[in-house]
Amino acid sequence: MPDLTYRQAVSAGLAQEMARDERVVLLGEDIASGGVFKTTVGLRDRFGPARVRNTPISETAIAGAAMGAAMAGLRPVAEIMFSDFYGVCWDQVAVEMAKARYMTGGQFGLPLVVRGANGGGLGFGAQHSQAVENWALCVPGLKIVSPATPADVVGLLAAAVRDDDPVLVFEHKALYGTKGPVPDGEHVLPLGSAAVLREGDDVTLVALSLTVGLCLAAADRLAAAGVSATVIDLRCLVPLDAATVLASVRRTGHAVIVEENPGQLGWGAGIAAILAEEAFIDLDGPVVRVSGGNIPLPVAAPLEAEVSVSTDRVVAAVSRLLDVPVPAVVSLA
Amino acid sequence: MPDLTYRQAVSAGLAQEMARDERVVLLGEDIASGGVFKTTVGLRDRFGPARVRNTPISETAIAGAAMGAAMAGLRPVAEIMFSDFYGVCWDQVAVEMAKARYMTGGQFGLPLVVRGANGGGLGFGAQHSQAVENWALCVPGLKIVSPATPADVVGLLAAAVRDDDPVLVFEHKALYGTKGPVPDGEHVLPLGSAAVLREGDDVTLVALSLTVGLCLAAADRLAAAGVSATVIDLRCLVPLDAATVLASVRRTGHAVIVEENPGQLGWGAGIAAILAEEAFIDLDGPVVRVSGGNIPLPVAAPLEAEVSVSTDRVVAAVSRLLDVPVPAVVSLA
Amino acid sequence: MTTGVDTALALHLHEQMVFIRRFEAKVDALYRQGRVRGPAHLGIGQEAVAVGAASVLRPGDRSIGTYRGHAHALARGAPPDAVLRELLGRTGGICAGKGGSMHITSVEHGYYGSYAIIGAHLPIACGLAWADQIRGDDAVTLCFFGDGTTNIGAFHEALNLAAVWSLPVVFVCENNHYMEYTPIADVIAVKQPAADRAAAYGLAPLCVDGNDVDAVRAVIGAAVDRARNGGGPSLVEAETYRHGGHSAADPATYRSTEEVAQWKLRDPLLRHAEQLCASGVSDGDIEAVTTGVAAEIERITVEALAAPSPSADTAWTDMWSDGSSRWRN
Amino acid sequence: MTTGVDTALALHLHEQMVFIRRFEAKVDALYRQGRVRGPAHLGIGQEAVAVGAASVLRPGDRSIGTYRGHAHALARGAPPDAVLRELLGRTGGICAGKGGSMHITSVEHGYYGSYAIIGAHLPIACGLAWADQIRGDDAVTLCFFGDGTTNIGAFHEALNLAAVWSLPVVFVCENNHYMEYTPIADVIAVKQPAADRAAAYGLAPLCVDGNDVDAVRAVIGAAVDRARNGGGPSLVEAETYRHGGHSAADPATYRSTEEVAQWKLRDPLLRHAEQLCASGVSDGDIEAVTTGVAAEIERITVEALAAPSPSADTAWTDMWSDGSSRWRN
Ligand SMILES: Cc1ncc(C[n+]2csc(CCOP(=O)(O)OP(=O)(O)O)c2C)c(N)n1
Ligand SMILES: Cc1ncc(C[n+]2csc(CCOP(=O)(O)OP(=O)(O)O)c2C)c(N)n1
Ligand SMILES: [Mg+2]
Ligand SMILES: [Mg+2]
Repeated sequence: MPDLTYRQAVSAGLAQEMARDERVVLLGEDIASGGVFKTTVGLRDRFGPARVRNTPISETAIAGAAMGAAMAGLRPVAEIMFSDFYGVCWDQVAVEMAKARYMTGGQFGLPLVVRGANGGGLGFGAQHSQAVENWALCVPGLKIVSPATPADVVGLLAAAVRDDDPVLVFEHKALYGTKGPVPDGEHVLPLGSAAVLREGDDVTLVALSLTVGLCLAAADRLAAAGVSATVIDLRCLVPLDAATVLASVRRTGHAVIVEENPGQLGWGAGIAAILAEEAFIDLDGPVVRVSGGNIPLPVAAPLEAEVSVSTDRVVAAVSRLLDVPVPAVVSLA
Repeated sequence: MPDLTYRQAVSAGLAQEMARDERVVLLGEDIASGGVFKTTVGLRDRFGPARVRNTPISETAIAGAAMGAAMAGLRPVAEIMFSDFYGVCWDQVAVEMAKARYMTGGQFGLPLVVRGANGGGLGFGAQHSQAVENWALCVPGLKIVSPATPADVVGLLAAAVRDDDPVLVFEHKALYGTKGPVPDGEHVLPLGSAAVLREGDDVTLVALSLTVGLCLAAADRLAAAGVSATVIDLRCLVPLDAATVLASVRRTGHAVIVEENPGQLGWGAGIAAILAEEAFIDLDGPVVRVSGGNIPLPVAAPLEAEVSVSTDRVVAAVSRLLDVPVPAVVSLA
Repeated sequence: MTTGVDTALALHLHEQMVFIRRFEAKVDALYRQGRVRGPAHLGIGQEAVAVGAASVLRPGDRSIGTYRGHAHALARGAPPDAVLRELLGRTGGICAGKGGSMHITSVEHGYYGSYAIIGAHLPIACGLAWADQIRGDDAVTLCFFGDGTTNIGAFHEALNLAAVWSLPVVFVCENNHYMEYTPIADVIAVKQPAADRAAAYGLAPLCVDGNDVDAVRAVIGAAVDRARNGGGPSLVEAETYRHGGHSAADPATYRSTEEVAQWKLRDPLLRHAEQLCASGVSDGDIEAVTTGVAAEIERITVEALAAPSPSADTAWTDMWSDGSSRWRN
Repeated sequence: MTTGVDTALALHLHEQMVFIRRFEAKVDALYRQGRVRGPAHLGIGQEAVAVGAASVLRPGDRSIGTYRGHAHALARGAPPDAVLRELLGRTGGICAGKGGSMHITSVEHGYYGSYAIIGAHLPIACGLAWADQIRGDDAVTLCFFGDGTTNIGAFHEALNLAAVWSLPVVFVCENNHYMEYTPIADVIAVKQPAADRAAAYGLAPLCVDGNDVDAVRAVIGAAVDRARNGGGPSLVEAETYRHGGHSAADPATYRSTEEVAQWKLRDPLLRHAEQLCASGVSDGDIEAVTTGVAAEIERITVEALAAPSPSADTAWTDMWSDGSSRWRN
C-alpha cells in the first residue's frame, strides 16, 4: 500500500481507468500540462494528446462536449477546475446531463464524470470556495461523490468512470496535500456505500469530504471525555446510503451532521429531514447540524475561520446535545 | 378591491413601482410586447422603451446588466422567462450578485429583482418546469420570494423592488391564470413574513406558492374528518419567517411540509431540519414531507400527475401521521 | 433534374417535405383541440432545411436540434406514429411520454434529440463529433438552431471549440428572422446572425436560401463532405421563415400580413412543386404524393388517438442506467 | 513630449507605472514569505495598459476588472495601503478582509471591482454603462479582461448587448498571450482573440501595443471619447506580456526563457523611461521617482505588517443592506 497524496490519487485513479478502457478521455483547461491543482500529472505523456485535451476557457463547451461524447459512446472525464465554475455551465450539468436520459425515455445513457476542486479553507475567497455538491443535490439525475481520503479518491473515481450515469466528483482543495495509503493494484469502490469509520454508542456524527477529518478529531476529543461517537463518511450523496445513517442513529439516539456548506440549505438538511421523518421514534434529542456560516467565504484568516466548521464546533455541539462538559483540547505533547 | 389574475398582478405590481420610482427599469426577452406569459402588458407603452427593454437571448448578459445597473444606482427588474433558464446565468446570480456586496466589504448594494415563471404542472416538461428556488436557497446572499396569490404578487413584488438587496421572485406558471382580489391603492408587504392562512390545532401544513392551494384544499377535506390544520404560506424563503412555523408546530405538535420540488434536497428539507433541531421537544411525531418525485418532470398527463404533489397526497400524509382514516373527497355538488 | 434517378430523388424530397408539412398541420389542429399537452413549436415554412440537410447524410451520421424539431426527427426517419403519440401523450410515444413535443429524439435514426434551452445542444454537438473524431470514424454531426440562438454564450463557446479542435460538425442556423416575438435585427449589430459571425471562428461565411431544397443540399452537402474529409466544421446560415407563430399558441400579431404573404410566395413546397413540373413530373404524380401523405397521416392520427395513455407507474423508469429511479436506500 | 504639461503628465504616468511595478514586486515577496492568503495574480509587465487607460478617464467614469486587478485599482487612485492590507488580511483592508487579492474594489475611485470568474464582469460592465445611458450622463465604463476570456460565453453576450444597445463602454482585452498555462494560440482559430472577433458585433478591430503607454492613451482615449459622445462601444486589444507566472505560485515553466527575455526587452517601464530621457527628462528626475516610490511602498508595508488582523466577528457584517447577515428569525 503506497502512500499517495490526495492529488496524486486523482491522477492515479484516472490513469487506472484510462489504462483499462480506451474510451476514457479527459478534457479541461490546462490539464495537459498536469493541471492547475496537479491532478492530471503525467497523463498526457502516458495516454497521448488525443485522450487528454486542453480546452479554451469555455466551461459550457467542456461540459457539453463531455455530454455529447458520452452519448456517442466515449466515457469522458471533464475537469471543472474549481467547482464554483459550475455556475457558468450549470445549464449543461443540471438541465441537460441530469435530464437527458429520462426525457428521451432512456434512448441513451451518459457515462461521464465531471470532477474538480471544491470547498474552502485556503483563503481563496467567495468565488473559489463554494460547496457546490449542494446545488447538485437539488437536481435529480446526477450522482454525487465526494471522497475524503486518497484511497477513496481512487476507488470512487474509478467507480464514477465505470458508472453509466453522469457522476459529479467533488474533490476537496484543502485535502489535496493530505497523504494516505492506497491499495495496491486495481481499486474500485461501490457508489452509494457510506463508510463507518468509527463505532460509538452515544452519538452519530455524519460527515462528508473535509468534515470527515473534523469529525474523527472531534470523536477523539470526545472519547477523552467519555463520549463515544460513531463517525460516518457518506462518501456519496447520490446514491445516498441513508440506511447506514438511519441504523446508526437508531442505535445511538443522537445525530450531529457536520457539513461545510452554509446551513441555509445543504445536504445536512437533507439528512436531518430523513432522520426527522424516518428515525423520529428512536431519537433521544434534536437532530443537530454544524454548518458553515450563511455568508460568502471571506479571505482574511480569522474571518474565514469564524464562519467555517471546525473540530471545536463539532465538539461543542455534541457536548451541548449530550449535556456533558466540553472536553479540553488534548495536548499533542 | 378589483379582482386580478396572477399574471395581471405582475404587470400591476411592476407598474405601481415604476410609477413611483423612475430608477425602476425592466429588461428581458420579448418583454416590450407584453412578454411570453403576458406579465409585462402595457408597461412599454406607459413607461417608454428606455425603461422597458427587449434583450437578445442572452440571460448572462441580462442578469449581468441588471447587476451593473444596480451598482450604478438604478433599480432594475430582469425577467428570466422560465426560471429553468437560471441555468445559463447561474454564475451571474449565485456567484456574482449573491456575493458582491459582502466580498467588497459593503462598497455597494444591489437593489435589483430577477423574476420569472417557475414550477410545473402544465406539461412543459423537464427543462421548463423546475422549482429553482431551491438552487437559490443553497446560496447565501439572495432573497427569495414566491407569491401564492395575486395580492401577494403585487405586495411582494413591490417589496422586492424597494429592497436594497438582490431579490429573486419566483412566479408560478400554473397560477398565472388564477384570480383574486388585490387591495386598492399602493400595496406593499414586508419580506420575510409568513401568512397564517388558517389556524388549526392538530397539524401545521407548511406551504409555498403552488402548494398553498393544495394545503388549503387538504385542510378543508381534513376538517370534514375532524382534523383541524394550520396552513402557513411561507411567502419568502429568505428572509425566512421560521418563528411563525416554529410557534405553530410547538402548538400543534405535528408538521407536514408540502413542497413541489424533488425531495432529494429542497426548501422543505431546510424547514424539516430547523424543526428537528429547534422544536424537537414539542414534536409529537415525525416531521413529514410531501415532495415532488426525484425525477425530471415528464410531459404526459398521468406521468406528470404521478410524480407531482397533490391535495390527495397531502391529505394521505396527514392522515397517516395522525393515524386517522383518509377522508373521502367532498363532493362539490 | 433530368435523369430518372434525379427525378426519383426530387420526388422523395418532395414527399418528405409534404409529409412534414401535413404532419405539422395536423399537430396544429390537434393542439387547437386541446389534445397536445405543453407547447408545440411548428416549423411550417422551414421544411426545406430539414429535408435538404438530412438528405445529404448517411446512416451513422448524427443530427441534433431544438424544440422546433419535429421536422428534423422525421427527416432522419423517426417513425411518425411514435412522434405523434409522444405529442398526444399516448402509449408508444417515442420518448415514452417523458419528452413531449420539445424533446423528440430518435437515436436509432441518428437524431440525438431536441433541446429546449437555447444554445445548449451546440456544445453537445461538439461532443458527438469529437467522439467520431477520436475513434477515427468518418461520421458527421449536423446541428440545427435558430437565428436568436446566435446571441447566447453557448453558441460562441461551441463554435470556437469546434473550430479549434477541427471537429466534423456542421452548424446550421435556420434564420427565420425572429426569436420568439422579436425580430432578429433588433438584437444583433450585424446583418446576418450566423454568417457575419463565422469569421470570429476562422470560418467562411456560408449562406443559402433555406426555402430551396436543392440549394440546401448543395451548400450543406459540401460542408458535410468537407467535415467528413477532415476539413473541420462549417457554419451555414439558411434563410427561411415560419408561416405560423413561435409556438402553436402564438397568433404572431407582431408580423405584418404583407410580410407573411411575401414569404408564403417563397414557400419551399410550392417552389419545389414548380421545379418538379418544370423537370417534367406530371401534376398527377405530384398530386399522388400529397394524397398518399394525407392518408398516412390520417391513419396514424386515428390510431394514436385510439391508443391509451401510458400508465402512471412508468413515470418511475428510465431515470438511471439501471432503469430505476432509486437514489437512496 | 515637448511641453512642460506633457512632461509633467509623462512623469506622472511613469510614477504610476513604477509604483504599480514596485507594489506588485513587494506583494510577490510577501507572498513568498507566506504572508498573503489565497492566490495573488500579478500584472508585472502589463502596467502600461492600466495606467494609460486610467489616464484618459475622468472622475465619475467607471472601470472594472479581474483577479489580476491590483494595477487597475491603483491606477484609478485606490489607496495602496488599504489594498496592501487587504492582501495581507489586516485591519483597514479595502474590502474589510472579505475580498482578498482577487476582489480588490474601490467604488469611491470609480473602480467597481475585480471579478474572479472568467468573463463574468463583462455583462456587469454593460449594466454600469446602461445606467449612465439611461440617465443621460456622459460617463464611460472601461472593462479589462484577458485574451483567454474571449472564449467564454459571457464575452459574446456582453459584446453583442453593448453593440445593440450602443452602450458607452470600452472593452479592453489585455492579450498577454496565455490563459493560465496554455498559449492563447492553442485555443482560438483566429490570430487575435479580441480584434478578430470585433466584426461579429459590428465593431471595428482596434489593436494597440499595450507596452507603450502613449499608444494606449491614444487608442483607448479615442474609444472613450467616442463612447462619451454617443458613438457606442469599442473593443480594444492591447498586446502585452506578464513577466511572471499566472499567479505568484506559478513558476511558468511552460514558457521558454528566450520568449520571456524577448518580452522583457519590451518592458513598458524601460521603454517609457527611454522616452522620458529622449524628451529631455534627466536621469536624476527619473531616479527620483523610483526612490520616492520605493520609500512609500516600504512605509505602507511596514505599517500594514504592524496592523492587527480584523476581529473575527466582523465576518458577520456587510452581507445584507442592513449590514447584518441575518437570513431568518
Ligand atoms: C436559454 C433560453 N432562453 C430563452 C428561451 C425561450 N425561448 C424559446 S425559443 C426562443 C426563441 C429562439 O429563437 P431562434 O433561435 O431564432 O429559434 P426559432 O424559435 O426561431 O426557431 C426563446 C427566446 C429558452 N428556451 N432558453
Ligand atoms: C469561468 C472560469 N473558468 C476558469 C477560471 C480559472 N482561471 C482563472 S484565470 C484563468 C486564465 C485567464 O486568462 P486570460 O483571460 O488571458 O487572463 P490573464 O490571466 O492572462 O490575465 C483561468 C482559466 C476562472 N476563474 N473562471
Ligand atoms: Mg428564429
Ligand atoms: Mg492572458
